[in-house]
Formats: sequence, C-alpha cells, structure tokens
Amino acid sequence: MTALSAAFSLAPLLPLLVALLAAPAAMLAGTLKPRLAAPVGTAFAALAFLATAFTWYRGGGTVDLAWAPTWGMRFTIALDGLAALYALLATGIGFLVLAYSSRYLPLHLDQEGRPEAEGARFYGFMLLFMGAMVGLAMAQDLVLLFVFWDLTAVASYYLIAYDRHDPDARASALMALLVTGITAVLLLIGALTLYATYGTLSVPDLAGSVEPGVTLTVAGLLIACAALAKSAQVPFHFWLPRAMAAPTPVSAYLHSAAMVAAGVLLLGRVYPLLEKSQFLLDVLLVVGLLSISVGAILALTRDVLKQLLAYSTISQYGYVVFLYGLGGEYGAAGAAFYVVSHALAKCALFLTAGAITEETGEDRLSRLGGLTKRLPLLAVASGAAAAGLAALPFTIGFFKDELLFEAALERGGLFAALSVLGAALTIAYTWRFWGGLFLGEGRDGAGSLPAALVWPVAVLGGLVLLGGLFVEPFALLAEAAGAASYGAPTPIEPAYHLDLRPTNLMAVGAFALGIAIVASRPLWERGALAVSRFGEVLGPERLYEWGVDALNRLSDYVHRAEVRDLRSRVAAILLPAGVLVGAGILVTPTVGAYRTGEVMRGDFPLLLALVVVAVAALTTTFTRRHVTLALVLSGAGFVLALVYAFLGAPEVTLVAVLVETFLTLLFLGTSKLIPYKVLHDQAKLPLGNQWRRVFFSCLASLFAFAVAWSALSQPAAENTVAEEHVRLAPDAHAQDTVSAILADFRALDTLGEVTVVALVILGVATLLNRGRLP
Amino acid sequence: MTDQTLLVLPAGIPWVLAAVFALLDGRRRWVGRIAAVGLGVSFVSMVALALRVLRDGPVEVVAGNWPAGVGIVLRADALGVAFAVVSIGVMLVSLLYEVSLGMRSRTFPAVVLFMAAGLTGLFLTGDIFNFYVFFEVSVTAAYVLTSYRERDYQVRAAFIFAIVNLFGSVVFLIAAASLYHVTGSLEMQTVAERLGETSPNSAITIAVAIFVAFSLKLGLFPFHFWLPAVYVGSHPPVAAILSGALANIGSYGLLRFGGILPDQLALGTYAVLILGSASIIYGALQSISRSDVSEVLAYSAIGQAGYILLALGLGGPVGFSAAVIYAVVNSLNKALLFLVAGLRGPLVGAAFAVGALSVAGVPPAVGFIAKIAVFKAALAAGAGGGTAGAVGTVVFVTVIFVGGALSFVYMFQIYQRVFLAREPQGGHVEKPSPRATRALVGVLAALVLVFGLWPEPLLVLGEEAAAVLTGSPGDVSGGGDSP
Amino acid sequence: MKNAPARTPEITSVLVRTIAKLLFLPILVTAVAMLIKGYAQPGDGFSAGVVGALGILLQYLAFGRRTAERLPLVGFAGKGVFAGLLIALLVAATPVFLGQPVFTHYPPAGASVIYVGTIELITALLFDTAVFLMVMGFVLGGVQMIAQTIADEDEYRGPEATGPEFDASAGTDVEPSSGGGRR
Amino acid sequence: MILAFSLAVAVVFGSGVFLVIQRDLLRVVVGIVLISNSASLFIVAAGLTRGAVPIVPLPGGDGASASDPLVQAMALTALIITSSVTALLLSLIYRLYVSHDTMDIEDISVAELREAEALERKNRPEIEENPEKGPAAEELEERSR
Repeated sequence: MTALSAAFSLAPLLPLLVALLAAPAAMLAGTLKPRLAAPVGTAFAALAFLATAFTWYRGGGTVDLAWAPTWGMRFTIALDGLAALYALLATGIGFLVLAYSSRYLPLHLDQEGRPEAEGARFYGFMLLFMGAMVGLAMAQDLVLLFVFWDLTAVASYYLIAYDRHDPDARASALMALLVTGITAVLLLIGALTLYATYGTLSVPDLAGSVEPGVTLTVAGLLIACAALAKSAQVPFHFWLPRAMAAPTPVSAYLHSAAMVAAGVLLLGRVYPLLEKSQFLLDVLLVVGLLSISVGAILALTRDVLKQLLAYSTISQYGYVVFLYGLGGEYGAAGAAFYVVSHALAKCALFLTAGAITEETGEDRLSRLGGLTKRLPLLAVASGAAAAGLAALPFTIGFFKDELLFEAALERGGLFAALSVLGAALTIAYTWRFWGGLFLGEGRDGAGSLPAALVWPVAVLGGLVLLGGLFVEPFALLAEAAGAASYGAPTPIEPAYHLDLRPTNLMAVGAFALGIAIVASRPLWERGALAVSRFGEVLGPERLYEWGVDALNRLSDYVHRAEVRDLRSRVAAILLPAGVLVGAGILVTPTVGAYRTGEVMRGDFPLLLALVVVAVAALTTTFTRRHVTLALVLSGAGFVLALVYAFLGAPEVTLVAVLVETFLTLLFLGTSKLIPYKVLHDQAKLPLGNQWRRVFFSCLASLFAFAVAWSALSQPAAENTVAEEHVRLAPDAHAQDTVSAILADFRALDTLGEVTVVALVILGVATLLNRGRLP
Repeated sequence: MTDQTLLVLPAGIPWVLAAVFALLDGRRRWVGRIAAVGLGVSFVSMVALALRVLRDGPVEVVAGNWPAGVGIVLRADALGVAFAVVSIGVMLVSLLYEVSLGMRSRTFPAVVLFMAAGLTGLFLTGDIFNFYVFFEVSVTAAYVLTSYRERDYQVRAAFIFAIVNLFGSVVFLIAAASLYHVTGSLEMQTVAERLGETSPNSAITIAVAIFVAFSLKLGLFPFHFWLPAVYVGSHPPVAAILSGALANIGSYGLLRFGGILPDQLALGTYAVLILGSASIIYGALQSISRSDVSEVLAYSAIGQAGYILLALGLGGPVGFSAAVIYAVVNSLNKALLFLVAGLRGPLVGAAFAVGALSVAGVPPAVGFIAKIAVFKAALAAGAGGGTAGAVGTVVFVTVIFVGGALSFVYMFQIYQRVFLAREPQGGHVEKPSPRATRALVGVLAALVLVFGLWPEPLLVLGEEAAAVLTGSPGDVSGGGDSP
Repeated sequence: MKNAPARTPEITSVLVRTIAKLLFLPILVTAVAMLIKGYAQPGDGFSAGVVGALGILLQYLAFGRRTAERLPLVGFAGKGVFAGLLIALLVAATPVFLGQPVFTHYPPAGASVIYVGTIELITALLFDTAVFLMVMGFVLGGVQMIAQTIADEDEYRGPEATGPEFDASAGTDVEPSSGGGRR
Repeated sequence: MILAFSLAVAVVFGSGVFLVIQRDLLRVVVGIVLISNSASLFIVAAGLTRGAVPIVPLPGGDGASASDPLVQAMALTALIITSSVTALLLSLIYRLYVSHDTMDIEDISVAELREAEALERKNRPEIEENPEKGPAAEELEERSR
C-alpha cells in the first residue's frame, strides 16, 4: 500500500521519464537497424504526449527530491498548467514533426549523399530536444531549469549542424550555441544571485519571498536576457534566421515548440518574480515591440521561404514578450494562448515549406507560385494554418489577437494602436508567404508528395480550424498556464462576439490595414529593403561576426607577444617573481625587521669561506671553457663543504664533498659525450646582449636575498623539534643524531630521496640506453 | 582494515610495484596490465580511505611510532584525499590508455607507478619537508615521462619542464627551510600555529616564495611560459597525467599552504585575485586562435588554473570549496580532453564534445558545477561587504562570465574544426584507434556526465576540504601514537 | 683534463694500476665501516655508497671497462638500485603488517639491542644498507651508461642517433597510432 | 653573519640564474647546480646555531647546545636529490644534442618555432594569405646571429 502510494506520488515523473528515455531508445534502435530509428522515435514521442496528457488529466502534481542538498539544489518538477502546455506542445508537435521526418529525412540524406545510418543521430538529438523541453517545462528549481535549458542548446547545436560537412551549417550552429549558451550563463548568475539573497532556488518559494529591489532587478534582468536570447528577440535575434541551415523538420520544431518557445516558457516560469518590478516589465514591452516590428519588416523583405518564416517567428514571439510586458492577467494567459496558436500554425507553415522544397527543389518565393493545382491538399492545410497565423476568424488565431488587443487596451491607446499595426504586418507577410506559394501562375500536373509530408500539415491545419470552432480546451490550458505564471486564476473566455466592442473593431482595423499593406507594396518595399540592408551592415549579426573575428585576431596578436623561446621562458618567470617579492616587502614594516647579525672572532674563517664561495660562483659566470667551468663549479662546491664543516655539520660536509666529486665526474663524462668541436664552438660563441641577463640575474639575486635575509633575520625558533631529535636519538639506538634522523625519525624522507635516485637512473637509462638498466 | 594500513596502502602499492617493474620490460603487454591492476588497487584503496575520511574525519599516523613532529606525520584529511583520488584516477586512466595503445618504453609503467606513489604521498603527508621530498619524486618522474617517446619536441619539452620546475622546487625548498627556521617545526599544524606568533616580514616573503613555486607548477599567468611547450609536445597520456594529476600539486599546494599562511595570504589577496583574473582572461585569449587541439588545451589550462586561484583568493568556506571543486573538475576535464586529442574514430568526437561542454560549463557535463562554485564564491565575497564588496562581486562575476564565454568560443571553434567537420562522411576514413582505448575515454566522458547529473559527492568533498582549511577540522582519529 | 694526453702512458698506467689494486679493498672496507658505524659517527648509507662506488670507479680508470665490469655484482649495478629500493620498502612496510605505523624500527626504543661485535643489529641498519646498495648502484650504473654511450658514439656516429625527425608538412607518423601531441 | 649568509646565498643564486639563461646547454645545467647549492647553503644557514656536532653524549648535555641536526638532514636530502636530478638533466641535454645537433639553445628555439609555425600553417591555411606576419623563427634566428 505504501509502495503504491509512493509510486503515485512519483507519478508526475512519468512524462519526463518517457520523454528522456526516447532519445536513447531511438539511438539504440538506430544503431541496431537504421530503419528502426524513425518508428521507435515517433512512437516514443506519441507515448510522451499521451503520458503528459494522462498525467495532466489526473491532476498534475509535484515531485520534490533531494538532488544536491549541500547546495540546496532540489530535483523539483511539477506538471502545472504552464508545464502541461509546453510539454504537450513539445511532445505533440514533436510527434507530428517526427512523423514528417520519417519520410523527409531519407530524402534529405539521399540528396546529401549520406548513409541512412546517420538518421539515428537526427532522431537521437530531436528526442533529446523533446526530453529537454519537457524537463524545462516541468522544472521548478532554477539550477535544474538551467540544466534542461542548456540541454536544449546542446541538442539544437547538433541539429543545426546536422549537415556538418557544410561550413555554413557549422557556422550557424556555432552562432546559435554561442548566443544561447553564453546568455544561459546569465540565467545561472541570476539564479545564484537570488539564491545568495533568499536561500532558495525553487521558483514557487522565491515567488513568495522576493521583494522588489536591486537584487530582484539585476537577477530578473539577467534571467530575462537569457530568455530573450533564446526566444530570438532583438537584439539577439540574428541567430535564428541563420539556424535555418538545419533540415526543415528541425526548423519547424525549433520555432514552434522547442528552442524559441523555451525562452518565453522561462519568462512565464519566472513571471511571478518579473512582475514585481515595473522596470522589468517595461523592458519586456520595449523588446517585444522592437522584435515585432523588426521581425515583421524583415519578413516582408525575405525571398527564401524559411528566412521569411524565421523573421515571422521573431515577430510572433515579440508579441508574446509584449504580452508578458503588458502585465496583468490577460498578459500572462494571453501569452500562453498565443504560444499555442502560433506553434500550431507556424509548424504547419514550416512543414509546408519543407514539403514544397522537396517537391520542386526551389526554396525561394520568387521562383515559386501557383502550386494549388499540383498540391491541393497541402494548399488547403497550410491555408488554414496561414489563416490562423494571420488571425482570421474561425481559426484559433483569431482569439490570440483578441486577447492581445484586450491586454493592450488595458494598458492604453498607444499600445492598442501598436498592436493593431503589428497584427496588420502579420497579415501582410502571411499573405505574402501563402499567396506567393499557391496563387498565381503555376505549372500544372499532379504533385508527387509522399503522404507523410502532407498529413502532419493537414493535422496541424485541422487543429488550427478546430481551435477556431471549439476554443474551450485550448483556452482552459492557457488559463491554467496563465494561472501558474500569474499566481491567481486568469479567466480569458475567448469567444466570438457579434458586436462593436473595441477588440472587434481593432481586428477589423487590422484586416483593413493588412490588406492595405499588401496592396501598397511598391510604396514601402524600397524602405523595407533599406531597413534590411541597414541591419546587414550595422546589425547585431555583424557585431557578432566582427566580435569573433576580432577575438581571433587579438588572440593571434597576444600569441605573437607570448614568450616562446626556451631561454626567455626561464627569464620571463623571474620577473614576476621578483616583482612579487618586492611588493611583499613593500607592504610589510621594515624597521627592525632586518638584522645584520654580529660577526664573532671565531667566525672569520667562515666568513672567508663564504667570500670564496661567492667569488667562485661569480667566476663561473665568465668562464668560457667547459672543463674550467666544471672545475670552478666543483671548487665552489668544495668550499661550500668547508662552510658546512665550520657550521658543525660534518655529515653534510662529507656528503657535499662526495656529491661534488660525483658531479665533476658527471660533467666531465658528459662533455666527453659531445664532440670537442661542438663544445669548443659553443664556448667561442659571442655572448650576445649580456645586460639583459645581468639584469635578470640581479633580479633573481635580489629575490633570493630578500627571502634569505628576511628569514634569517628572524630569531631562530625556540623549542625546535631538532632538540627532541637529539634527546630521542638514544631511543633510536643511535649516537649520531643526523644518522638517526635520516634512517629512523625521518626515514620516509630518505626513502623518498632514494626513490628520486632510482627514478633518475631509470630516466638516464630511458634516455641513453633505451630503458635497459645496466 | 586499520586506518594506518588504509593510509599506507595507496602510496605503498604503487611504490613497491614500481621498484619491481623497473626491472621488467614495460613493453610487454602483461607488465603494463599488471601495473594497471596495481594502480587500480591503489585507486580503490584511496577511494576507501576517502570514504573513511569523509565519514569519520581525518586519519593520522606518525611514521616510526615517534611523537608527532619527531616522526613524519602522515595525515589524510578531506583536502588531501580529494586531490589524491582524482590524481590517481587520472593516472590510472592514462596508464590504461597507454597499455591499450601499446607501450613504447620499457620504463613507462614503472615511472608512472613511481609518480603515483609520489603524488599520493604528497597529498597525504602532514610534514613540510616530506612534502618537498614527495614533490621531487613526482616531478622527477614527470621529467622522465615528458620525454616519453623521445621525439625532438618531447625531449625539448622535458628539458624546459625540468629546468623550470627545478627552479620552482628550489624556491619551495628555501621556503620550507625558512618555515622551519622561524617555527622550529616541520609539522604543518604546528607550523601553522606558531607562524601566527612570528613577525609578518619573513612570513610574507615565505608566502611569496611558496606562491611562486606553486604558481609555476600550476602554470598560472605570468608563470606559465613553460606550460604550452610541455603540454603540446607530450604524448597524450603524458599530457593528461601532467595536466590532470601533476598540476594538482600546484592547486593543492596553494590551498594547503594558503591554509598554513592565512594571515599572510590575506595581505596578498589582491595579488592573488588579480593574477587569477589575469590568468583566466589571458589563457582564454591565447586559446582562441590556436589551431592545434593540444595547444588550445594547453593555453586553456592556464585559464582554468586562474579560476582555482580566483576562488582561493575569494576565500572563505565557499571560496575554498570552490577551489577544490574546480581543481577536481579541471583534472577530469583535462584528462579527458588530452586523451581524446590523440584518438580517431567513432565516438571520439562525442567524448571531446563532452569535455568541451564541461570546460565551457554547460550541463550536464560536470564543468557547470565548477562554474557554479566559483560564481557562488564571487557572490559570497560581496555579501555583507558594502559597496566595495558589491563592486568586487560585480568585477569577479564579470571576469568569470567573460572567461566562460571565451572558453565557449575556443572549445567549440576547435571542436568544429577538428572533430565535427571530420567525422566519417564515407569516402576517406581514418584508421580508428583501438576500441579499448576509445572505450576508456568513453568511460571518462561518462564520468564527467555522471558527476554533472549527481554532483553531491563532489560538493561534499569540497565542503569538507574547505572545512579543513577554515580551521574546523574534525577530530583526529586512528593514528599510531597510541600504541 | 680531456685535453691532457698521457705523455707516458705505460708508466702512468702501471702506477695507477698498482695504486688502484692497493686501494681497492681499503676503500671498500672504509665504505662498509661508514655504513655500519653511521649510528655513532658521521657517515651513513649514502656516503658509504658513494665511497664504495668511487673505489670501483678507480678500477674502471685503471683497468678499463671490461675488466672492471667483471668484478662481482658490478654488472648488475643498475638493477641493484631497485633491489635496494625493495629492501628499503620492505623495512618501511613490514611494521604495517604487524599493526604498527610505517617505518617503526626494531628493536623499539628502550629495548636491548643485539650486538655483533660493536655492530648494532637494528632494522635501521638494514635500511641504511639498502640506501648503500642503491647509491652504489646509481653511481656505477650511471657511469656505465655514460661509458657505454661514449663507446657507441665512437663506434658509430650517424643519422640513426638523431632518431626520427619531426616532419610537420607530411604529417605522417613513423610510429603508428601515436597520434597525439603534434600532428 | 646573517647578512653575510644572505649575501652569499644571493650571489650563488644569482650566478646560477645568470648561467641558466645562457645559450649553452651545459652552462644551464651548471647554473641549476649552483642554484641548488644556494638552497643547501641556505638550509644549513637557517640552523645557524654553530654548536657541537650533534653526536650524543653532547658536551653541553642537552639538545640546545648541538648544531641543528634536522637542518643537516634536510640539507643532505636536498643535496642528494638535486645532484641526482642533475644527472638526469645531463642526459637530457645529451639527448637534446643528439636530436638537434647543437648545444646552443638559440638553435633549439629556432627549431621549435619553426615547427610551431609549420603546424600553424598546416592547420590554418588562411594564414599564408597574410604575408605581413613574417615567421617569428626567422626573427629569432636573426637576433641570435
């Protein structure tokens, strides 16, 4: 019983689990048999849709599991209205797109001359995309949300670069990744800022506790930035048209239910936070308006089908952002409704574009037209979708504009006027798209499109019409989503009213204005083209390209300045070391810190030996011949041994003498290895600019001097452990404390030391003797 | 198994095996395999020790059954085991990699095992001079490893590496002797206690010397000049060992001795922060236009080291744990990427992509956890600091953000150029690397993903390690001074 | 040194040989004495090792490589290093198996020591002996390798010695599947 | 004496560094030996007690009158480590000589830069269209003449 109830409490996980399992399942199927990837993937998408619908029908719910408790990160997912709406879109449209792809992709791969096995990759990433979207929709913890957020970016990167042999596809994918990936970090920073102040990452908890203020404004702005970049809003919009390098089903999915939708999904998710700051809402308003106009104007100028649709998407999501910016209950619920109706229509139009390009081999409006006779079903289906996008009556789109007008009216006349203008522009470019494809002169003859390329469009078109007749279910979903964002019920009640209420008048105005825009094309075309050219020359895309190029050039420049030759490598390290020591000495008090120490009578031999050591060391610097050099070096070493003897360290003396002997032998032996002539020539070489070297070595001297003097000036510590050593030496059965330390107290050091010795002989054997030990 | 046995095993096993394997021909397949198995056992015991430390607090043994300080103190605390586990892990993977490719040198397995022993000892010792000795064992092994395969550029790399590191170890030696001179002890905790009572003058120069020594090791700007030549020239598994295991000495040393010298470090915080930020930006900038994978990775290593230093400079429990987490994650990333750089064939590109995502801080690769950690450190540094704190936070968040953005650019530029465009298209197919080698890299990539999805162990490790440094160590348990 | 040709090789070598022969045993005895008396007097395994090695090196100088390497165990010098290391590790590790910390020496503090003459039988001495072995092996092995290399160089100086040259333009690796580093 | 020791350490260290940044490989190694010598000198100087040889029984009777045995042990260990690593360095420079046929670091640096540039040209063909960026190797070669 408890197990059962536990299972029930985990039920909201079901959609996510199914959606996340889809990608590995399709990949696996595709690896086993390339042909299997498509059906398995499509089936999983359908399953995920059903699971989402079922769970939502059962009342949704929340699952809250510990994820990384140390950082307060929780695995919190909930199937609330907002989540349900986006998850249903992602899986439902995902299903249709995949069904479409099952026919489209083999054609595409065939055209590109790639093996069928590459299909698995496509389905894998598409379904990963879908899974990430479902996760994103359901995530309630901001870091968890960030994880899914970036997962969509990764999936889209690989999908845009699906034709990876094509440099354009790669560049476009990189652009999409950089724009969305880098801005995603802003989301993370925003989330962490909120966490630092409020101690929670959960959106519902934050919604309850945030106060308007600098923290909220900054964090909100950062999060909004990420959302707007993902939704391709001005000025981050440039990546979206470039992303059209992807295969058409990817574009369809990206624009309607996934990537771009993710941005507004995030806005909807954090809306409870954003709405507490009027400033943030105003930012959204401005960005939305800008995107509406820029997107619409550019859509009116594009010739390539997918480009036109891409700019239309920018514009359409501008509406959604605008709606959120308007605030209020109409804003939140209207935005959700807008997303649904746009998704259905836009996906259908993209799939239409793909189908037509497959059929005719053309992707430009100017070379297409009059296709109604060849592709009647497609014409009707996409006509319904276009009508939906243009917000004609008897389509679901009509209500999206109704809600828009209503929300704008609430805010004031100016906004109402702007929204009418925007709606008119939408009508104009939608007409341009559909009319340009299907009307006018065209070639006759029956089309030969496979059914799988048409029926998904028909289903979507049907849904658009169905929504126009029975808006209730869609409205309910949008209301639930709005409620999740707004934090209170948001009744929207879309319906046809046959009266002269303002929204109806505005709609009529929009139609009229739209027709006027279409009719007056010659009047404004030049202006629109000028705007588009201005964007090409000075727009953010140019900025991006300039930025990447400048970074590469800067990097080259820095690299040429980088120290890359052997000798300078060592010298270059000394400089900062010296500077650091100097800085360290400067910040500490020097008075009384440095002592010269007194020289006692008995110290003179020691002093003399030190002088000899110093002289010998200096002599090495101007000795030319190698043999002499080795001898001077060993001389210095022997005198050092003498110093050790004066200091009461006979062991060190003994070892120093032996080591010096050994080293001298080594040096002489090595110089035997190298032909005399080479050494001789080397010794005769001009010394070059010695002043630099003198400078560096003086610096090093100063470094050593500072470290040594500051340390030696300190009084030696009392109670040193060495006294313990002397005291304990008899316990180690030794009289000579040094030996006892080496073999007993600190035998581990000696073991390490002899290990170095062993390593050296191993190394010498490797270098001289091919690793054979003598 | 008693604690002291557990403490000795991770270093002891590779040490003894190394002495034996030095006499055998490492090119024989079975020799390499047994060496790998031995290192694997050492790794497992290290993990067991780590679990033990995380559960019950530090484990301590005094060598030779003498009082602490007279004998060398070996102490496994969270900080040490964190670094030891990841370093041995990286070495294990690199050794397996080379075994699967086919060993080219008689001495390779022995040298790797020696290095494993040296590194483990270094991370587990509580004695400054003993640290130096283990340091020398590890770097001497590294000199030999760098010249592995003995191409011109590898010998050259080994030479540069040896010269610079010898310089570094002499500097460290001088610092160690100074510490002994002013405190009269070599045991780290005693030194830390007594150092507070001495004048700041020598302490600051000691701090600088230690900083220079470990910055050299870690390859921080502007002490990095040796690094590109060495990392680019080395054979992939060697580069992986150098950057994924040996460079940990640098981060560990900075953290450990930063813990010993807290007051002095506070004075130098600005220097540390500035150098850290400079490293981040400089390394990233250098990487962008590099055209060779290992070159990009080499310069990227400079930038990544900068994050560790920045986190260290930000300090406090959050900063220290961020430094540890970043260091561990960076080791994983670098090992994965350097190993992948030498391979061809299916799934190699995917493995590289995982590493690239990790470096760029994109989930679900573990790198984003490290990025979150440093962001948190930067945000925490500003909390309660008034205007100055807020400005600092903004500056450091910006630096981390810009560094992260640049890492996006360089990782994916090189990924696109080398891996994405080149994956088999039919037609010309390069001969793929052995399946076992690719599988190994796949395991490493999977690990990067697993820790990204389930970061809790990493976070606990970071938290506990930071607790060691902020002076709230758990009770010392086990130990040999209670016979 | 290298430029000073022996003017009268016969006399020099006879003299050197005699001295070398005479000194050989005393040097070795000194070395062993340094080793075992290290706990009372300055000197330990390291010094003893170097002294011992120098004694044998003298034989090299006097009688040449071939003869010197015929001395017992000299031919295994390099391997002796690792034998020594293993003994040292054994000394270090044995206490662990007896439940004591590493490097616990026996007999423990306060316990009485067995003397053989004046030599104390303690495990620390065994450790020192290991060090002695290693150092001697190291010096001798190193010298042998240098001598070997000199001999090889004299025998043959040619392009083989330089190993495979780097060739960036061709990009072909002489070694298959080495792949990494620079390509 | 403190100043004297510090000066001696500084002079030996500085001379070593001077040699390390010379062009001749053998000199570089000699420099490293000098640098390590300065470290040993410093270690022994750090225990500047100048007492009796630390062999029990001590004349003064307690540990404080002996010269510090621990620094001696440390100096010994350091001496041995650095001198054996010197042997490794010497065989490394021999290998460098074998592979580059020179003992001059400048020549080796030139070879290194040439390789780097060859690699760069191979990976980024677009660079060759940019003639203003002359190879750095040439520059260095010019400078070293």
